[in-house]
Amino acid sequence: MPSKVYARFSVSYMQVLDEDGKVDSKLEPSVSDDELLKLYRVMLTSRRLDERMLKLQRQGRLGTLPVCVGQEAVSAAAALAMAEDDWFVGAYRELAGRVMRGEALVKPMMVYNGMEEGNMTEGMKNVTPVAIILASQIPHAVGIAYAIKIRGEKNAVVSFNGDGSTSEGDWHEALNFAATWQTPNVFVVQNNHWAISTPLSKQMHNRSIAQRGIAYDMESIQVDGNDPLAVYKATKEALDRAKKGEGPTLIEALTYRMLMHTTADDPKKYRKEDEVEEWVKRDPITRFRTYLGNKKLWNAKKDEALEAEIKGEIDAAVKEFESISKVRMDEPFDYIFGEKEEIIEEQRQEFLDDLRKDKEDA
Amino acid sequence: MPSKVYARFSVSYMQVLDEDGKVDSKLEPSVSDDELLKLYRVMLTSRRLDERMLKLQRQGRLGTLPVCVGQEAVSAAAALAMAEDDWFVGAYRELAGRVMRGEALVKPMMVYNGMEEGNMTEGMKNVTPVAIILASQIPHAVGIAYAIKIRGEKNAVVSFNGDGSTSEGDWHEALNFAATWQTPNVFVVQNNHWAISTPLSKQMHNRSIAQRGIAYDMESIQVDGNDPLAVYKATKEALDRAKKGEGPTLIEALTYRMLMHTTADDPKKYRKEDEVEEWVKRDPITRFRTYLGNKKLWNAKKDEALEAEIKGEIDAAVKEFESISKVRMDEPFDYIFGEKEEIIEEQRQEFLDDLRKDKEDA
Amino acid sequence: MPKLTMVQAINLALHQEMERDESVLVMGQDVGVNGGVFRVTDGLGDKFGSDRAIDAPLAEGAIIGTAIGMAMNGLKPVAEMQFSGFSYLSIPQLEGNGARMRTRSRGQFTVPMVMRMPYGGGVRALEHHSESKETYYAHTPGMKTVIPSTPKAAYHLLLAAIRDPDPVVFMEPKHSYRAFKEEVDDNGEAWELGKARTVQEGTDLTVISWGAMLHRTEKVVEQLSEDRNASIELIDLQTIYPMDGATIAKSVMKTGRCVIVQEAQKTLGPASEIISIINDKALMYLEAPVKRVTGYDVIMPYFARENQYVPTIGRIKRAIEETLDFE
Amino acid sequence: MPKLTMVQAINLALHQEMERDESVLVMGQDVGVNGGVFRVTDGLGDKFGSDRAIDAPLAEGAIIGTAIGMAMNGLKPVAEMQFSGFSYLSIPQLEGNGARMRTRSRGQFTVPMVMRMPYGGGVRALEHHSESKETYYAHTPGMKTVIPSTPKAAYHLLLAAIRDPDPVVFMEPKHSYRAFKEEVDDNGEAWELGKARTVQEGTDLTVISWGAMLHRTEKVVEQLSEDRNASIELIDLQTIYPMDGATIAKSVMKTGRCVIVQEAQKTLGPASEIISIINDKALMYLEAPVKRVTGYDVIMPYFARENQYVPTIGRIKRAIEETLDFE
Ligand SMILES: Cc1ncc(C[n+]2csc(CCOP(=O)(O)OP(=O)(O)O)c2C)c(N)n1
Ligand SMILES: Cc1ncc(C[n+]2csc(CCOP(=O)(O)OP(=O)(O)O)c2C)c(N)n1
Ligand SMILES: [Mg+2]
Ligand SMILES: [Mg+2]
Repeated sequence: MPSKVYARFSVSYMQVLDEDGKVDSKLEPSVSDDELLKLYRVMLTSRRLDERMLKLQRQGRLGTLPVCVGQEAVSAAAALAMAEDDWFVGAYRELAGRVMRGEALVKPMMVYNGMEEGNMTEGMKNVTPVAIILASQIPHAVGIAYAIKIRGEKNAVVSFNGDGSTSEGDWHEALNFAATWQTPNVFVVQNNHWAISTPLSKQMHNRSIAQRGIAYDMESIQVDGNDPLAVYKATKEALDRAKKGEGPTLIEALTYRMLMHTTADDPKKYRKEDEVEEWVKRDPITRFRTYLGNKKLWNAKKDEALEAEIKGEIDAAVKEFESISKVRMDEPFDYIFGEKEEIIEEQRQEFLDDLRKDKEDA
Repeated sequence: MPSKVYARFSVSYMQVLDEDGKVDSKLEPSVSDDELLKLYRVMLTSRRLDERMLKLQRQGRLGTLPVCVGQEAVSAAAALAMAEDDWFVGAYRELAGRVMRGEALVKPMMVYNGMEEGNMTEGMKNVTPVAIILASQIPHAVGIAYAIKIRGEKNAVVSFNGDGSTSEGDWHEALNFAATWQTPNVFVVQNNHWAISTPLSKQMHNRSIAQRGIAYDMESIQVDGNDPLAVYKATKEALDRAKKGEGPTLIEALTYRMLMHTTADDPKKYRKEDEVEEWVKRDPITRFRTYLGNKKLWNAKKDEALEAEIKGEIDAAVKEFESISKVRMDEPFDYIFGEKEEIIEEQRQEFLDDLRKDKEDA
Repeated sequence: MPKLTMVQAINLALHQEMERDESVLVMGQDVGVNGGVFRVTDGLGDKFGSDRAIDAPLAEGAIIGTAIGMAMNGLKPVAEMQFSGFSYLSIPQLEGNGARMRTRSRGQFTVPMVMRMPYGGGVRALEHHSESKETYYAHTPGMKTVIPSTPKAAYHLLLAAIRDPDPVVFMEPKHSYRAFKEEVDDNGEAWELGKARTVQEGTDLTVISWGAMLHRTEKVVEQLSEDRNASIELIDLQTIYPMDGATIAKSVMKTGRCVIVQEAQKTLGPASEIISIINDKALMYLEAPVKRVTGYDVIMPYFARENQYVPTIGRIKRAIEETLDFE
Repeated sequence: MPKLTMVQAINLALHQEMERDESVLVMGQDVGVNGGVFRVTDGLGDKFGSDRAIDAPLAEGAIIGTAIGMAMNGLKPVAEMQFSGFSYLSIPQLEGNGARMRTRSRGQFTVPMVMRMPYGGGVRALEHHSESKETYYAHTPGMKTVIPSTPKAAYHLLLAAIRDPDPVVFMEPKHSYRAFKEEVDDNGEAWELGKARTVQEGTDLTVISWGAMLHRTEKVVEQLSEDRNASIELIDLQTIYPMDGATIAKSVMKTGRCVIVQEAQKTLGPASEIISIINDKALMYLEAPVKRVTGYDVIMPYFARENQYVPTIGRIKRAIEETLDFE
């Protein structure tokens, strides 16, 4: 089509730590040794907790459960880049990030054992519960950021969603609002290449998700999501800009879901083992261990000790989980409204009567 | 942010006929004289019909009504580029395009007098009724195109929506589906700079709507929407590509709503007269008349004759409109389902009884 | 006490509450500079600035979605849907998040917000501009649905809605926006939500209505009370959910007869729940079937036919008479 | 006659109908290669190709929106929502267009399509995976809402839904997906929509249910018929809208007593409409209030509590006994 170009755009890709753990020193962010070690510990804890929960699920002690294996770097490194009062608005594949924010290890087990109690965020601030309706949490992230902005507060909001979720209207609407309002948002998309059985090629025609930011003239970048340093650096810089009032950023983190979508899923039905193997080589934890080793911060002995420590923590969490006595059954009536409503209390009474009678009959 | 660029994009702008009616002969599309004259006639008819309907509305003979004044070039020229069996999926600001497709002039009056009868499309093929829920018609356009594609048919679909409507999730979802499925769609956005009182600056942060196509790696272009030749050319080329199986196109047509949003709106509340005046200078009809004059296809005498002819047609349509005797009141019961349903017929009977009794009482 | 139209009363409530409480803001399409297409938010932009009278981009889902986020972070947004017919785009956010956040987080995150909007027929508008679908909202647990019928009720109930700790859908009968004025005591007091209002006491028959239908029904009741010397109790439901079953049951136990006038479609409109409550709590007191005067199970026609599809004075009158006469 | 689970019966209906009618296709998230998360669409991709077993991008609104367009242009899409809890994202398209297109265009454009989806509790799933909100759909004029309760019903009713000239919401009780098998006569016959099915005749009391609750209720009815020597009529509603008022009224006029078992929340669930129909057509035959056994007006809890929030065997039994005994 003959005509004149009126605007040019580009999108960049960033990797700091390559697949072999070699760092690009020009890009290397300044992170204290303690923080680096914390990042490693959190990623490993998340991995081991996932593995344990999978076992519990297979034994019938947990319900359907999504795991984060292979994607730990994204949410953990993003969370490391955040201040304590920055909001963390996740979906369901950010176990590592939640652990970084201080989530007790027993909580996810409670959630996946069908208990809302697991959504309690004692000890953490500004971390929202697991969100199941895809992309529906992204408008919340923008509203939260709007409140920050008009009150002139100094924190920001980091939200997470998957590649498939960028097809939802909620996602588009939210990014447009954020760009228009110039809210302090960082939108992290975990592009793990699959939405259950749907590969990117059936999800979208565009070659990257980062370029979707162009639709909103939003600062956007694609990073190696299995590279914790790249994720950290991109998130940190985005947060700095957000807090300076320079508006939102879209970060596409390229990663991979190494296991099943949830425990109800069988990836053999739709994807080749080869593809998975390629990505196993890019494992974020292995890579980061090499990096720490190169920095002389880590060695096999320390690793052994850490594994043992983590195992101890998880054992304790499982024990706590298993010690939880029965739930109070009428609790849903407590939280339906902030004030007591007659119609609800009437139904609660009927519920309790029936519960008692059902028990008597049984 | 230091990193490497992995993709570059650009968006182009096209104008063929400038504000003074001078044509860029390198870009001038080949359109027969008859077609050029038809285009002029249709735009003028639409303008005069709008003016007449506004009068009728002010006299209380029509209800709330959106007008197309100033935007005629977009839908009329796009419709001229279409084949007779291409689908025309409009919103409510495409009067000129509808007239191009053969809509009887009495129909819009019927619609804006609250009669579904006005949505009947006798004499036209594949033209969908006015769509009020913004952007909700765009997914339909994609579904219609999908059917064309899998049946291997040779037509395509042109849809229309406004700038504000691109904020809706439906719009984003539809464009993504079209790109992913590579359906024969042409998405025309009439960017008239306002959504009721909301200017572009409060609607979006991006400097153009055409760049939203980059989000889907979709062929996209911005055109002068008050330039019928640019709209024609862009639509024609997009349709050709669509029909060859080369996928969808996004066309942003820059235009302006010269009058009120609808008759219920008072633009003085939110916009300056200056701005309007700037755009009056860019009137598509004046500009096209100059072009036709330069081509020796038009002169003042012909114009006078045409105005008289159009007035005659509109007078006849108004007369027809005014002759319409009362509507059959229970018609909604006819069209709720394709088969007779007991519950509906029961309610129809009650309705008719009540109607009779109400009349007796009155 | 000023005499106000409903539009003015709502506008007053918004002004006062935004003055009183810094966390309250209004948002929606054209609510700022333009003051809303019905001028309900007139003057708020000038007074409170564009941060608190937000002209939002055109997306109902995100208006409600971001409002939920604002509410989670300490604000109290009052979001306008331009017409209720477009509010269904917000159902996913309301049902999926707004109404669930308290339960999901066990009270840690709450969503004190209002979605307000004009609804109902009778203003000669385009398609989708004449809807009465309060059922969608009333059937969604975790939020409240309120419909005022007069300027005064609109004022006090909107204050209550804004102060409520949970999402409230506030549906304004646009047919009554400017139809009549009423003295409004602008004392800043909130009425209690979840309570029906007994407009007039009576012993022979109970009539229940809400929204624009209330005004119309009231006239019929007045006339019939006189013409037939009947003692009719008229109840303005006011809150669709949580529904005031106690008031309904008490009245019907007294009168034994009941007529419900509802603008919404027949099947699964609020009248169906009212009848069910009567069945649950007062069936054995009924001396006649409950009569419902409702819209029909069809698409609300464009305005050439619309008026006959909203309960007419005649239908209401006949229903009351038949129910009074039922033996 | 093969003995099939409900999943198999639905799969069979889809296979046969896609074979018979070229314009039928299935679409949705993971319905093609993966055969659907419940394997309901298994094998359709292999047999009919990816053009007719479409793995759609992840957007419920556009799945239904494009399905409407396909239907307007001659196809008959059967669109799957992965869980009914996500189907609310499609309400704007269904309410705003799918259900209205025939009226809007006076029959020129029609939307013969099906939205099918698993609904209801009892499979230990995550939040939003256990919903029963048929009211949203049944309250929307211009479309039909169908809920089969057995494999056989699912087979014949799905064929009817696909052949119906209007949008049909087809809600599959996922708790019954594999719970039991039934002989299914795979004769390609469609049952009529809008008709309730009398599972068992009786004269003492009418029990009405649908979906997953039917099976559970049937067991209670069997037991009580025997234990108490009661003659109980059991009705499977099958179509929520248009509701079969004639069958309901006829039965209650005969028995004078009625219990409704519904999984959905209490307020404005289908039971409310059933009670209203009884009020309209059979009130004077009632010997006891109609009893409804329903879910509660709360957010369906996660699965640690879920089972007690779906009508239990005990509740159903007690409701029937109390209603039988009411004097
Ligand atoms: C609105 C909505 N639709 C469908 C689902 C069912 N579902 C759960 S996860 C999933 C795939 C999500 O893919 P993606 O966004 O890429 O995230 P990932 O699971 O890969 O992390 C689907 C379809 C849902 N939870 N919400
Ligand atoms: C979903 C929806 N929301 C709100 C409205 C009310 N409304 C009608 S037109 C309009 C502005 C549309 O702006 P734009 O898309 O730019 O089209 P234009 O009217 O300028 O042609 C609004 C908000 C509507 N019709 N549909
Ligand atoms: Mg993914
Ligand atoms: Mg516009």
